[in-house]
Amino acid sequence: MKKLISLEEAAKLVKDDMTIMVGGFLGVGSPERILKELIKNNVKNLTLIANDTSFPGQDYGDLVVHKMVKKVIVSHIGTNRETGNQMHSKELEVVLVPQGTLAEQIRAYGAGLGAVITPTGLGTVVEEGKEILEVDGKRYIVEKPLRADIALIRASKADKNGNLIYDKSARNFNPIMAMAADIVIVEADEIVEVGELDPNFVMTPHIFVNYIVGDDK
Amino acid sequence: MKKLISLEEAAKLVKDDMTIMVGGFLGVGSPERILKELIKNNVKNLTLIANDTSFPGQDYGDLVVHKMVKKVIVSHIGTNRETGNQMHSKELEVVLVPQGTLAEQIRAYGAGLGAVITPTGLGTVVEEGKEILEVDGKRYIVEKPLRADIALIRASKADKNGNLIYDKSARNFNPIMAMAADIVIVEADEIVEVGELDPNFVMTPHIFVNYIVGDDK
Amino acid sequence: MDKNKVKEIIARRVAKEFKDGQLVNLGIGLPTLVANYISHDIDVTLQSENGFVGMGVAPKEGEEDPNLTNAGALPTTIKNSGAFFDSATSFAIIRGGHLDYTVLGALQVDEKGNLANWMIPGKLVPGMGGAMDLVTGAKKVIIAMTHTSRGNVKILEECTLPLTAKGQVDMIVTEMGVMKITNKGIVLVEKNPEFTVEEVQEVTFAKLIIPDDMKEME
Amino acid sequence: MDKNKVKEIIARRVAKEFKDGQLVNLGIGLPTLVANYISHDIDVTLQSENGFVGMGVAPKEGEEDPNLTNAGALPTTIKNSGAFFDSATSFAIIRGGHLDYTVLGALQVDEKGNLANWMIPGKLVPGMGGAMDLVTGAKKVIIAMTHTSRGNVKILEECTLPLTAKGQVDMIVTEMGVMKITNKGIVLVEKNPEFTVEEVQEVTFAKLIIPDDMKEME
Repeated sequence: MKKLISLEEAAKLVKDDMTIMVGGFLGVGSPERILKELIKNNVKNLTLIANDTSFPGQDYGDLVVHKMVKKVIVSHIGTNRETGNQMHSKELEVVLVPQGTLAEQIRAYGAGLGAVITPTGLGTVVEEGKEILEVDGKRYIVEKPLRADIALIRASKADKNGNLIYDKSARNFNPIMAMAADIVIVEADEIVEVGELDPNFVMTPHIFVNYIVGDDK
Repeated sequence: MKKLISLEEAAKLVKDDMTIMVGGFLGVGSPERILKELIKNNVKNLTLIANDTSFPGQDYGDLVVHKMVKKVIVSHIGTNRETGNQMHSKELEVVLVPQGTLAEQIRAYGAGLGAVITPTGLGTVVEEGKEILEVDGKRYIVEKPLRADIALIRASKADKNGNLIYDKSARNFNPIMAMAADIVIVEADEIVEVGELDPNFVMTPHIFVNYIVGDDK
Repeated sequence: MDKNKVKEIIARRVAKEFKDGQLVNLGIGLPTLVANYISHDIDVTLQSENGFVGMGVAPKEGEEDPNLTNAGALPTTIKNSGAFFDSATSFAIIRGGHLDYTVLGALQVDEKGNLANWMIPGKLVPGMGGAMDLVTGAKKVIIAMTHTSRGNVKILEECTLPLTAKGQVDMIVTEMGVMKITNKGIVLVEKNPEFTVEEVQEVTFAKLIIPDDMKEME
Repeated sequence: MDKNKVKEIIARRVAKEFKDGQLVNLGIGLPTLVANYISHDIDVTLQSENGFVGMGVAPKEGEEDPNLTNAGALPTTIKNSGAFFDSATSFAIIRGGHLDYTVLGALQVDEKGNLANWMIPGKLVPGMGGAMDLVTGAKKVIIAMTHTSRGNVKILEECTLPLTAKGQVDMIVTEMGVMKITNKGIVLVEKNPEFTVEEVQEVTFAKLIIPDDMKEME
């Protein structure tokens, strides 16, 4: 059995200066309730790894708005003007990474691989300062794995052991982030008994999950 | 709609000198009926990429027994004495690869990555003759992606568009091989109408599948 | 020319490139419109980089599913022949060469097939999102855009903005014509009869090659 | 000593290492027996590298499922808390450091923590299967084996057979005792009271370090 915790307990696990991964794609599939709670705590100096910085006024987009983040590693910031503003005023460090590279860097850490060898970004600023590996005469960029202290993810269903199922396009980065953090906290829309999920269709095995936040009813 | 073909048609797509991937783990989850048909055709000089060489007298183990294979790239040959015999008599080239490296090499080709950067095999013969990449002071072996002309895979269910679901431990190498070959032929235990598989639980999207062999009834 | 008419001309022409059974990713904005003009006689599968293939039409009002959106976070639908997957698999499809076409907009594109569409230094830095992977991985890259933007010429000898990818663009479709990037430069393979070659060349800062068999843009 | 008794001693002792909530991979052969001795008071999850976690007991005769086998292709079962996945994910778990323990047999193991268990040149070449990944990726590597094999000493100063991995072994459990690999060499932390230190050292070709607090093997 995994520890079922409250929203308050979940949010308290995130501390100043931590690196956190947050699942979601422009907010879709992100753990909104944990994030709302986290914003109350006003944690500082976070490094945020996510696909994007979502929109101001919602989920992880608001972590930036509330200036809780010192650095973001994302593929896109165009939907959150606050990210751009803080970048220009040098309050926030923004590392832009091609989306496919970001996904593989996260997966690589979880899979124990030493680097991602990708053609994406060759001949662009993405290549700058990075090592190049030549394989059979073709050039590739060496991108390093990405890890986090905590991953905050969202699932549609969790059994009490932590086996997860995601729903439709809300899956996105959640399964790979579940493999790449020291502590994984899942916000589940629905918690079911062990045995209610068919092992053949579980998307994230319970072994990756440390804490489950339920519907708090 | 994908082309539904007969066992005979499927087997005929495999020609002399091709590199083929065959799904399965010691035969579990391998496309037995296609392989049986293929053996009748007595194709020669194949390069076989699989987890192992299974057992003599069954599935892809018999490709070796019938001397249809000139080279195998596998992680294990201990269950098929014929592989060992042909290796010692120099009739068969055997390339042994750690199982996790093999899986990633196949995935890497399918994912357009230039290499796999793995710690597995360091300080062993696996390292010999291979490039070493140092990342943050740690050494890794550079392993090249693996591709095939044809992948022969097995699914539990296929819809007529080629969406696939695998069953239990019969999944193994099938989904990654489906991404790494020019032509992918699936032997399905059951063929269902489009719409009968929930898109949320499809394990291999139809875009990877070229041909479906049904139950031939 | 009317703005919507311009978009329609471009989207309609791009859609003609696709063949039955192909897999295509359409970028945000103008490229999204291409979906409306794909012939009903062929089966083209649309990929959405946030995690599925088989994207359908926009849902009716009131039928939106918050867990089913396109790469622009707008509600969409999936065909019953579709499939969902995670972001690593989505970009395995994109980077791995499994897409037949990617259709994207551009800030600049040049005669070497270089593309710039993700930032204007000091002004606008949205980020590359999935664009760099799409352009690097897809078998064919089509740029679908208005020929100029607020009077600025976008088809150049050499891009001046930070690149999205080097030498990856295959074709440019604008309201003025269809251009192919070749070793020798940009070939105007089709021209909108509403414009003369001189008019097209005037707003194109790369030398256009005019083939003997140049066609009228349909 | 009776062969089955030997195996039982080893398997029973290895099982005592595991703690509640841990994830463990048991190799083929003797290590498989360890499952029988895991305390019922703790919840240990078994991983099977052919693609699942939550491996259960062997099925009753007649209830075998051809699609549910262990890494040795023998019929097995899965607990209702388990989950299946493909081979890439299986080895992401293994290589990625998510396993608390891997328990494997050995042909040779040495005082540097080197392990040889996948081939004897010119004689036996089964292949490494998943062993190299398991030994490289697991947090702790336990070698479970008979102390000698047909009179051959297997615990050495330096392995002579081709290695499976360099410096990865943490602990060796045999019928004679429990040994930990340290910077200083092999420490005999527990000894089976049926043997003297001298008897153990005689069949061990690496110098055993005998700590003051050496315990009796339970």
